Amino acid sequence: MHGEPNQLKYTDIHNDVVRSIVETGPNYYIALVTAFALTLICFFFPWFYQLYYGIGAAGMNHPSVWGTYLASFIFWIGLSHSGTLLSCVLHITNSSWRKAMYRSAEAMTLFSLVVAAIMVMVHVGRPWFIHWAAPYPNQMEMWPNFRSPLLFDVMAITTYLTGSTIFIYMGSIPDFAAVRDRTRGWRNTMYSLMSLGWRGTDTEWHRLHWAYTFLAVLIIPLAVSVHSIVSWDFAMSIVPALHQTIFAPYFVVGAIYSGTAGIVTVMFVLRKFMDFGQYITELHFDNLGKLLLVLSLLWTYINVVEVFTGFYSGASGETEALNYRLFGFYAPLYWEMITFCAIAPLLCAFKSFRTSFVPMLVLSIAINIGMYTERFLIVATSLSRQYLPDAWGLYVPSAVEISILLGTFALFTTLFLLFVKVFPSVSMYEVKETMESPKKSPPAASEGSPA
Amino acid sequence: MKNFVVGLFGDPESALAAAGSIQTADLGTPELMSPVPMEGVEEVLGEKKSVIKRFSLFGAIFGGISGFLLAAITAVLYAHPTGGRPIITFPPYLIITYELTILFGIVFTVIGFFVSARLPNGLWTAWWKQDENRPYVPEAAVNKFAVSVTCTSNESVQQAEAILRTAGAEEVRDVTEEN
Amino acid sequence: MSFLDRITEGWRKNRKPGYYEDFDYHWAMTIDLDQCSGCGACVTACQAENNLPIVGEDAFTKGREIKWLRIEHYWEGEYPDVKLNVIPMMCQHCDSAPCETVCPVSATYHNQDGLNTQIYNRCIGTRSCAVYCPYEVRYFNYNDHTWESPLDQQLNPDVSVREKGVMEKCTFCIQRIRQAKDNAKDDGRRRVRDGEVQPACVQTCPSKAMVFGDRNDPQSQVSQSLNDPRSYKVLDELNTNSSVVYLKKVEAEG
Amino acid sequence: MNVSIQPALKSLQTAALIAVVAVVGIFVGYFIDFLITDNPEVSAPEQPIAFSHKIHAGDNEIPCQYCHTEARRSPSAGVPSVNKCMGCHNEVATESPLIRQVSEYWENKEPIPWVKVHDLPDFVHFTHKRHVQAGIACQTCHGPVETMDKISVHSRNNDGPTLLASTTGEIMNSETSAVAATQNDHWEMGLCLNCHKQHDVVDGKAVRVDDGGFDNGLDCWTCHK
Repeated sequence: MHGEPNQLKYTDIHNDVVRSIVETGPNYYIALVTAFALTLICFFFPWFYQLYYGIGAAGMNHPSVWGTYLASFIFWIGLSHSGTLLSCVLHITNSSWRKAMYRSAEAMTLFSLVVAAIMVMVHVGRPWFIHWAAPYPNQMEMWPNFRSPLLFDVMAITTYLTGSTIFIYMGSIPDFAAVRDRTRGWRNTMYSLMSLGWRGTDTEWHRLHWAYTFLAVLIIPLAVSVHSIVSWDFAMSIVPALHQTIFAPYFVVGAIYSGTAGIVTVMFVLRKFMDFGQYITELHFDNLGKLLLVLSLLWTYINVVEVFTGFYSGASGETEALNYRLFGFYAPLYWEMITFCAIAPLLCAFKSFRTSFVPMLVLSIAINIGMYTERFLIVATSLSRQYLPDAWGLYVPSAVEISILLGTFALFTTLFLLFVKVFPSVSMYEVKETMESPKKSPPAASEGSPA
Repeated sequence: MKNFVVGLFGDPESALAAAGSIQTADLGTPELMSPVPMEGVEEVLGEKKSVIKRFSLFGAIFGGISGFLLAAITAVLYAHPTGGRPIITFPPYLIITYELTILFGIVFTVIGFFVSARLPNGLWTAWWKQDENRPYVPEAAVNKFAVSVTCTSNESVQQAEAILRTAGAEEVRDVTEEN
Repeated sequence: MSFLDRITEGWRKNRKPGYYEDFDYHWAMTIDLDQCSGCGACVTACQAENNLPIVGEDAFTKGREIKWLRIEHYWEGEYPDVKLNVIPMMCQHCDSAPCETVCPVSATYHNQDGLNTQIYNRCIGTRSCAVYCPYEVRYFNYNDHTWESPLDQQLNPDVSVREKGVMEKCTFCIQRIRQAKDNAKDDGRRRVRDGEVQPACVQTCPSKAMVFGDRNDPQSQVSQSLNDPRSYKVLDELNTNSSVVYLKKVEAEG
Repeated sequence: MNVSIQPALKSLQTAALIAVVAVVGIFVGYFIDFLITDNPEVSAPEQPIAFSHKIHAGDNEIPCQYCHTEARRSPSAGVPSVNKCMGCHNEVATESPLIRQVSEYWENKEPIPWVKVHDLPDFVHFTHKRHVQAGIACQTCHGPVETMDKISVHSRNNDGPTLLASTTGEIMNSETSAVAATQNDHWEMGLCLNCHKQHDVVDGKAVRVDDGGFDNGLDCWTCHK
């Protein structure tokens, strides 16, 4: 195997991680500047134009009032799912292979959520009044409508963002402390503050363990609820093909699916560019591949069920919506989605595929393209075919929308690039835990207990 | 006068053993510092209990109640009938309840963690134990396992040093003097 | 009344679904499709009354025209044996409106007269109400609209001009209802008389296909029209309890 | 060695101080704006003729509706015509330079281009008729106009954030001429709402009640359009 973790020493990890934070090559700066410039050009400038001109800058029209902005919102929320959720599940089930990758997975969660929250701002018509959706006392004596599925979303995403932030921060405190002693200048100040004076005493470890476990237990049902609630934005409507009971599990599975694929991508990048080859190994790709396979089968199953129930119901609206999705204007996208998300992941059945890095990267990207398509189709096909044929329409994204979609990826990359220089992107103490603890060195090893 | 005698060990077993003997020698409960959570601490130094679960429970209950009340009371304050539904509707308000249960559960868990672990370090000492210095060895964050003994007299300092050395400490330090 | 009684009373009141039914009016409309010729006079009247913008060629081709009331056209048969069915479609003012529940900021809600109302300047533009509406009668302002002089002089002062990013829809000409109530108060009357208030479309309809009135009053013209055996509601199976009732077109067999 | 975070905090002292001062400054400024200063945003436009309400309504006790005749029968209170002015000023103070300006307009058969002070945004529907007929004094909303040489109004961006709606909700009866409660109030939704919540209409008059209801104009469409 490539890089035996057991041969590593505690100090090696320490050095590697500190190096990843402190030593910054020109490539990093080039990447950061490029990502930031792309964020500005592709994301913020079109958005400002849209703020000035109105939502009309996007391609939405009368029946299709929702478009790629909402699809991006679901996509990013979905991508956020596996990070913290997976990390919590694996923490509770004591899966040691989680430990090398969970920090960056959680960061993915956090930044995806941030991007998703920004997408809400991009989506709404008057973002300058978005605070009206938050409950706060005001002179109008108006409160948000807590009966609205959209407000469930507001509450759920706020909670999830808070929870994920706290979770990733809590897990990093010992690592901040470890990095603190190795840095100087402004970094030392920053890490001193962020580590809160952590010393690594037995009491602190004990408290951290319990707090962390409680957080994990709280966050698992939260994460499930978040994407269920996102699905209810659609399922609570009476639009054919959206008003489905299966939507909540469908969205949750889809979210974990695309999120897991996202983790594979991020793992690959970290491994390649941060020299973490010793920590992120074939073992991780193997396990993630298995997970992808299971999730793809689940996802396919739910898709089949959706199509089957729609077909079997024979209701005119359902049949029409189904026909349109499978054979209508957007049909190529549908079959592309099926290819990428249902058929391609079957390759993960082979171990040789799972343990090779580049094919896994390609597959993970393909899955996420497919999953984005899924979200787009949910919005586009359902809205353009509703009950009254006279109000049927067609929705094609405009240049502004496509630019903003690309810009979200640049935004995410920018945030992630900043993250790897601030947070130890591999959890040091947990990787150390997975290794064999040092044995007594031969010369000092005389007696175990004092006479 | 307060002195901290800290012994550095290369492996967790000897550190634990040393801690055990410090305790049996009536030098108070030593503090262990390690780069990873150590297993078997509770067997040696006695069981640890934390108040975090009470914080979590309180937070969850508080959040749940306040979540439902937030939704119900604000709806009644300025009633806007929607969709032929009652003003106080259970299914949607239970979702709000659920979310706020978790939100406050999380927030209070963190508060509980800070309280019980006495972090952030520095603020706590400033509040209620002005003179307390907490010993720290940077190596304990990397690859060493440290046992810190709080001593109040020179006698106990020597005794602790002796115990630590016999237990196989690679180095024994008096941390207060350094400070 | 003791404190506890007040609490229970308030609880009951807030748990009774749709308590707006207790209020004075329950506005409704019937449209006789037998009399409707699909001329579109109502569409124009609505446009003039409610400050609807002319969106322009560009926005029109993108499918963004704003017509609170539209005539839906359904063609039957193959050329030359074709038949045109028309149905005027506007906000149905559903009593169980799906659009109302979804608004996160209560910009749309059910008012005391049984109207589904929209407060334009509360709207933040999530557009979810338009998705939830099965009748597709909610229209979104994709950008700001302007009226060139002297067209701006004909804007109705009782209806606000909507800015970009807000949703709008048919209001049953609520400004006229308000005016009628105001006049009734001046006359010392408690209620508005039947026929006293007419939305612009009803007023304009040349074939008198549309009838508007208070459903709570069993003597009103609209109540009697509602009892017509030809009456039906569009998409009634969705349980929206709409307030607009159509009277079916009667055709000869074959 | 100590791992307290205080040294780190100390090294950030300047930055922390600036941040704290800025935050505190914003809040304090905000509150001063609301609580201490009398009129945060006074809008008192220049009129073509320096008309004094103090002389007319205050010193000479001319009732408001003598000139604003439309208030009791139409949504808008109305501005008196030049005819109304000349009705008195044919006889009264004809030599004053200000009145000469009025008579100039009169002779040229031109209306005086008064500037509207009390204005509401486009989305608000307000009718003077209902309020005047319910016996609500003009000062309830307009403030003590009879003491003002120049009409001013405390206006604020209607969509802006507001910490408190300082409405007392006391309706002034037509008989009392005490200083209006709305001196520091802004024309915002809370002002209207508070009054509507606390009053009911009995026999055409506004009466204060403790338990306001949904039926007394709390419907959004009472005031929005």
